[in-house]
Amino acid sequence: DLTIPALNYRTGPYAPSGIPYADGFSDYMTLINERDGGVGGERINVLECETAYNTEKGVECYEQTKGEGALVYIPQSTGITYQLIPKASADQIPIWSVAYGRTSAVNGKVFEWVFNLPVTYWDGASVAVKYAMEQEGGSLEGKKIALVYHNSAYGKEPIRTLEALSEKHGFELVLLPVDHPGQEQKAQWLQIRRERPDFVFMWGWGVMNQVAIQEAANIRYPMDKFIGVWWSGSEADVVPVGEGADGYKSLTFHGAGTDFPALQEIKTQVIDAGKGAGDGTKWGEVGYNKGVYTAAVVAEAIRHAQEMAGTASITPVQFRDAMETLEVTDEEFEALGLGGFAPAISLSCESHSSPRLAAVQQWDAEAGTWTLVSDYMEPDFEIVDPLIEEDSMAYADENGIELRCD
Amino acid sequence: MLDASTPPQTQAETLLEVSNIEVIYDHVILVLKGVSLKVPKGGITALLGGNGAGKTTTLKSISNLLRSERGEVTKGRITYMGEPIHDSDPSVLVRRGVIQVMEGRHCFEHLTVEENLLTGAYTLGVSKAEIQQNLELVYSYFPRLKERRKSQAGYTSGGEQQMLAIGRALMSKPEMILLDEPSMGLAPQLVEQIFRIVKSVNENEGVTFLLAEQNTNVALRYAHYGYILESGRVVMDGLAADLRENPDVKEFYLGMSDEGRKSFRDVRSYRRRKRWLS
Amino acid sequence: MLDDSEGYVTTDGRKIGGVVMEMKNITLRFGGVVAIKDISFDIREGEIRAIIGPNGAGKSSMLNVISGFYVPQEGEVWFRGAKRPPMKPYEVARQGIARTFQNIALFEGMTVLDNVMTGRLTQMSQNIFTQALWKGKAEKEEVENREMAEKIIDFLEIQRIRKTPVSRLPYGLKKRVELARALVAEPKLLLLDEPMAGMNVEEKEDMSRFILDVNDEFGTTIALIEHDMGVVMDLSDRVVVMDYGKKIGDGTPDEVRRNQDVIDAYLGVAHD
Amino acid sequence: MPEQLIFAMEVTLNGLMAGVLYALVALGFVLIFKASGIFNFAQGVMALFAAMTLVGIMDGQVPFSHLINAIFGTDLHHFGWHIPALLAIVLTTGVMVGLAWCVQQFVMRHLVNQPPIILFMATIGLAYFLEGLSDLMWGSEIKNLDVGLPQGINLWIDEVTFNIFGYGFFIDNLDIVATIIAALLVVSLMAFSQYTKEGRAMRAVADDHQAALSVGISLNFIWVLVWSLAGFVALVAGIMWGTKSGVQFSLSLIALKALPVLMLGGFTSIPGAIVGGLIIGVGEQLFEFAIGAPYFGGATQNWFAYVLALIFLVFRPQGLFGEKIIERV
Amino acid sequence: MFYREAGDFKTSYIDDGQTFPIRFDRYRFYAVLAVAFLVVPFIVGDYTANAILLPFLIYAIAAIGLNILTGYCGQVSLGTGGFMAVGAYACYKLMTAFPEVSIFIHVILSGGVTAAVGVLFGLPSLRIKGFYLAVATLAAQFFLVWLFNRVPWFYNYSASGQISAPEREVFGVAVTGPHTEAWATYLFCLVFCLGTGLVARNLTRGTLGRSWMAIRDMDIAAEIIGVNPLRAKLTAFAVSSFFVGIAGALFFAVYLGAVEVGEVFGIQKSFLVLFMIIIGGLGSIFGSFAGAAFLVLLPVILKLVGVNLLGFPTDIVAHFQLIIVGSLIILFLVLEPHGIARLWNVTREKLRLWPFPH
Ligand SMILES: Nc1ncnc2c1ncn2[C@@H]1O[C@H](COP(=O)(O)OP(=O)(O)OP(=O)(O)O)[C@@H](O)[C@H]1O
Ligand SMILES: Nc1ncnc2c1ncn2[C@@H]1O[C@H](COP(=O)(O)OP(=O)(O)OP(=O)(O)O)[C@@H](O)[C@H]1O
Ligand SMILES: [Mg+2]
Ligand SMILES: [Mg+2]
Repeated sequence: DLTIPALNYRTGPYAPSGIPYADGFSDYMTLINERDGGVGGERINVLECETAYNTEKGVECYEQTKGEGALVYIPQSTGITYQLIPKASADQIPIWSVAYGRTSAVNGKVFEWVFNLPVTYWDGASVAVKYAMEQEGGSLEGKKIALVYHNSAYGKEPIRTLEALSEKHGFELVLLPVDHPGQEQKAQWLQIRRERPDFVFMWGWGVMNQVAIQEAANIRYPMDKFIGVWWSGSEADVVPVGEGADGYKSLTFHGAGTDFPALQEIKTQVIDAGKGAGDGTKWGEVGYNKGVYTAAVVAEAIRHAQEMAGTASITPVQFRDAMETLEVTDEEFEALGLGGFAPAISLSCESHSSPRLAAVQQWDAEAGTWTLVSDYMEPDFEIVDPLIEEDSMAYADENGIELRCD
Repeated sequence: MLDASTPPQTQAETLLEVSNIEVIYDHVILVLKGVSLKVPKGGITALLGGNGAGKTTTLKSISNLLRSERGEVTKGRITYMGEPIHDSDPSVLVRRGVIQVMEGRHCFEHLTVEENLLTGAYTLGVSKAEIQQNLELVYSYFPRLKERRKSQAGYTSGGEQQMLAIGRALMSKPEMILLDEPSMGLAPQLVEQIFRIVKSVNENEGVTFLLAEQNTNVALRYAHYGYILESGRVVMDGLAADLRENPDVKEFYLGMSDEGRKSFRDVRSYRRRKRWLS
Repeated sequence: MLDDSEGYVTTDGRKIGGVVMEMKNITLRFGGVVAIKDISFDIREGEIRAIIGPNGAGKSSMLNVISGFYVPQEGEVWFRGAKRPPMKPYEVARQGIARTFQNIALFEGMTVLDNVMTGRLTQMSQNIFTQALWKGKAEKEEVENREMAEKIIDFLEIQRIRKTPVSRLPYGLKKRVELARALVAEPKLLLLDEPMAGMNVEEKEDMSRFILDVNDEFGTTIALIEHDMGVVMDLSDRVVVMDYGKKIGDGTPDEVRRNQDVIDAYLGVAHD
Repeated sequence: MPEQLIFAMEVTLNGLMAGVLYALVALGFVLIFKASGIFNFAQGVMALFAAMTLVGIMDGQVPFSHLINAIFGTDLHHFGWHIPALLAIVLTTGVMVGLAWCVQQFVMRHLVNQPPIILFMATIGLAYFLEGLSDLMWGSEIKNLDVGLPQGINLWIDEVTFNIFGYGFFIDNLDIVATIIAALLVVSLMAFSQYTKEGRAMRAVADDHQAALSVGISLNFIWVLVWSLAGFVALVAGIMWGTKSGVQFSLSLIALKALPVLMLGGFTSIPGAIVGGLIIGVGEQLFEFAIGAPYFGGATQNWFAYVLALIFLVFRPQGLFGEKIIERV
Repeated sequence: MFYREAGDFKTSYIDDGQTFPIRFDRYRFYAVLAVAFLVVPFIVGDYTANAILLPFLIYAIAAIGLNILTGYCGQVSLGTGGFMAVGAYACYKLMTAFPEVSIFIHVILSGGVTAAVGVLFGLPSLRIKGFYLAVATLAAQFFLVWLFNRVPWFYNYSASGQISAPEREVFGVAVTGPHTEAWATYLFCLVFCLGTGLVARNLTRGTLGRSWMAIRDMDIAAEIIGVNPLRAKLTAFAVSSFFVGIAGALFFAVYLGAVEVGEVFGIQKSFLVLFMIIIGGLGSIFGSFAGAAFLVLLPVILKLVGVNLLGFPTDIVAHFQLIIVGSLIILFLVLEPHGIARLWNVTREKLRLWPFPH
């Protein structure tokens, strides 16, 4: 057996986001086990550990599961990621933060054990601006963009990038922090109503998302100018708002909907067979698909590691090595039954993130579906990469880390 | 002076009987070690005894307020009108006519005097008019309360609070009042006044009183029958008039020596043994 | 003889000194209620001074004024020959004025010994750091003060309950513990608010003996409020009588008990 | 009229409305505190529980389905019916009364006459319990609550103000409904506590448990009564907030918004809850508008409410309308 | 049988005032110490240290701190999380500004900084009492968290807004940073825990402790008999915040290693520590330990039993965990309202009387 701890949060304030993901991840692994008998003959043992999105419980989960041969940690929370980076590095277990966590971990020269793929917050901010620019016909000169953000380290992530971009493209940036938990946002939205920004970006989390979308609907802000990050763009955020949420957009790094053979297989072979992790109602939701995406990439990495190591029962170190040379092409995605589900991945020792592409999806309230309304777009590497370099080097200095990959 | 000879102990029917009860606080502190007493209907029965003798505990075990202080009757039985009552809720007891006026007054500080009185009528399922009538009756016994009816009870003086507590109990049209230390902290004139009121309530309304008192002197003047409690045991009982003549009671509870009242200045640190402790 | 400012000797041979505390024209109001109306009186060194009056007369309020807990709207308090500036209650306590309370104000969460020791707080001087270390100065101070506390505990015959939490004590013993807490501060002036309320004769006798002994042995000046006329008449040297905030009598017990105003307002019947 | 002033007026109005929503939560606290001297830490969770139950009933969810499925391997989720909002509200009120009875039966009656801190602690236990129970019963997914309350900008006000100021004010319909309901609740609760015998008994119990017992007030009954009332108020608050932000765990955190309101208004005063709510609502919005956002980088609401309450308290330690603390020795 | 006072005579007041007046208790205490210092470090593993022992020791320090303020001095505080954050951020700033100074000193200094902040927020306690005082401390809680989030200086302008502890050593052994050994971090925290425990005990059994308790039990009377309320309350705030600050520093530097203020030191933390002292027993040092152990251990045990033994889904176990913890709190209260410490005392009293029932 190969053990993958799943630090899930099915309870607590963020459970609505945590449950679909957890279901998706487990169900995909169940599919692999049931259909293929695991990867390379080794069944995947998903070791669920409930964190309730709480850092201390995350640490406890880590300590509890690491002795069981954990191949990789997917911390499911930026806070827990930060706890685990030093610990897991010392224990030589790779960490994969799936588009959250420490952005500068992209720099594999510094962060030997940490991966942040497929895309980072800074990439996201840049893609959002790019998309806005496209909408405005190529220029943002003199435009106004408001950022509504969760007043925490996570919410503040895009600010630096956006500031750099506002300088470059000549738009005005209005910052509107919302304190946790964010149930009351009158002040922020009245301000948006007064200032009439051309776009509103949102880095929100938990209940803050619904309230923001609700308030936006209330003040009749044009929803198609309102773009959330991938953590502000799932069914849990828009469904409670109902009709008003129609047209709301968010970034995403994987496909939406259920039109993928693998998802259909999950439906028939796992959920309908009564082997699903949840009640099946989350199937095909954004969070669920995120779980499927993560699981698929992990499974691919395992397969790759097995090939490299020549043995089926691989170690965390071998897994790390495989991650650093991982290639998942479009064809391979196709073969997995996930054709067009996500852009191809190609990692290297230096770059612990790939493909660093994000698309925009839009909510159709009536149909109750998300649809991609843009291609996968690249961020403005000119802006983002220096920031990553700067931050990761500072970390290397602080912790006396020697650069690798040379 | 008043003399308490009328309803003699033997003839009147027994309203309340406590037989051989034991009370334990906090599961460990044994306070009452077998107390028995009888309260005749229509009389004033006094429960006397020093500090910590267990008077309050006895009253509370009757009114069932013990449980809220983590106390427990572990032995013996208590019957009211012939029926056991140790399982009844205090509110049931009040409905049945047994109400306690607690030591230390316990008025509702933030309610006005009149509201305090009205809470006394809580258990009565009667009309507004009747309650009003009741209120007037109480005011007729305690005119002082009428004057202060609108002030917050927390700001009234000690005497007023004591009157209020008794008045509140009267509002429930009780059969029997358990009165705990009504004289504590009151000026002598007020003590007499309150006891006179107790007496007249007893006579006019036929309310039975079981009263715990330190002030043996007054208590024995107004009561018909008395029990003396010490360290959780009844050490002596008898007609009030007899008790007042008992030499031990005289010496230890009334502060009289053979030569009459002795001065507090002359007390020195000798101590005679109480005869019943021998 | 009351005019003798140098003091005098009582019939039973105790020496009464000059005036230690003088209340001048005190008026205290609570909103609309006038609790004390223009009252003046003095307390002499070494005497036992009683304050009596009906309930709500303002006696406790007067003690509270002396303790500095209530600040009178008008009037002055003179202590040991000097006018007392506005002071916090704890500063008053540090001047050597200790007291007990009408509704027992013991620290219910502490043992008898700890309660008594709090009375010594005015004498304690160790800072937080020496206390944190304990060994050395703090311990020495603790032990010294413990000795004083034990002395008073012995004196009041409450040795057996030293380690008992006060919440478990019966009323009478609580009163005694409260007295111990006041005495252990070695006060110059001791204020007792109804020390014998809720006690039977035997206990009152005990308490009287303690009060007299304190007065005798330590020479402590005592002001006490009491409703038991027997006690007041027997113990006190002079008596102030208050009624609804006004002073209606002041003098020796004998004078007071013959005062018709006092009889009407308070005693009800001539007390003999 | 200068633009800033008009904006400030709009912010103030919205602040008032937000304040009413806070007050709705604070009201539940006040009721229980007034009647029993208990600081009910579980009030927020009660609102969550009420809202979850309401949604569950409306959607015909099978309670404890998760647990049942896990144990018996069944696949139960919905009864397949849909219950109209009004009926569901009545049923949920019934559930809240049942909860009140349980609280009384299993918690409060064993703790008569204990100091406030201990009762407070019991409500902490209750909060944990209810949180676990509501999740176990109805699942921790987010749920949509729609009982048909209007939501979104009030066009009439928008138009009227636009005609006057040249700038249409934004007032949320939901807030207007909340204000009306809160006013009704407060008036009826005040009348209840002041003029009925049960109301008087409630206040008596708050002052002195033992004395209340001694005059024959049944603490058990009073407690069931106030907890039911508080449960009902929690339901109302749950409906309002749930409509706004969906029903899920975070709903219980609204209690934190109610605390400063409570302290400012006084723990014991029903009108205090409303006035406190209004002051906090307006204060924090205006502060954020005029000072917080421009000078402090925003998101000042959370602490500002508390600091405002603190400033008031320094001058009136019992809160604006709280009962005077009787200090005598 | 062995549990007797009789025959254990005290011949001096010093003996009588010691921490464990009963000989049996004293020996047991020494035994526990010996095990904690001489046995546990050799057998402790990563899981026990990082998931159980460290949080237990650190929470115990915080609980002692809060217990001094709330349990001994009667001032309800809901600002513990905020004050822990002060300790953590002070420690971070000190560690990065003066890397050559020993971490030991940094932790103590962090306590000092927190004490100063605590005194500042304690000032309103002179006028505001009871639950109303909670507002002052809540204001501290929210304001401090906001401040640390807002002002980049506190997190050294790092892009992530998080603070991470650099590696520091004591006697050449790393106690912070990634390369720590379980036993080293454990011992480091244990030393602080023991130190704070002893200091707390010394302070509470002496003059200061009595003035705190006097204020707690009846503040007016205390003032009238000579307790300076200003001094008593502010020292309580200072001492309490000192301990809480130390706990915050250790929590950040030794236990978690990286911290984001809103997530780790939010209001939930304040409540958690408050629950610990209430469940353990207000006004009891032992209670602080008991409460910390209870709330750290119980969820872990429930989880192990539910998930690993019974094989229930994790979310159902998590829900049950809440239900069980809640029910246990209530059950404890009904059985013994004054916390675990009192429960322990009653048992002890019964033992002392044993075999007689009274
Ligand atoms: N709640 C309690 N817990 C423990 N012990 C108690 C409690 N209440 C009373 N006691 C103890 O029970 C004994 C009897 O107390 P009780 O109050 O009945 O005496 P009492 O005769 O009324 O005295 P007093 O005249 O002082 O009121 C006392 O020793 C007291 O310490
Ligand atoms: N803090 C206060 N606020 C308002 N009124 C007060 C306060 N303290 C005392 N009073 C009022 O002042 C008057 C005098 O009260 P005080 O307690 O001094 O009477 P007392 O003579 O001690 O009576 P008793 O013999 O009953 O103790 C009373 O009417 C009382 O209600
Ligand atoms: Mg009694
Ligand atoms: Mg008085």
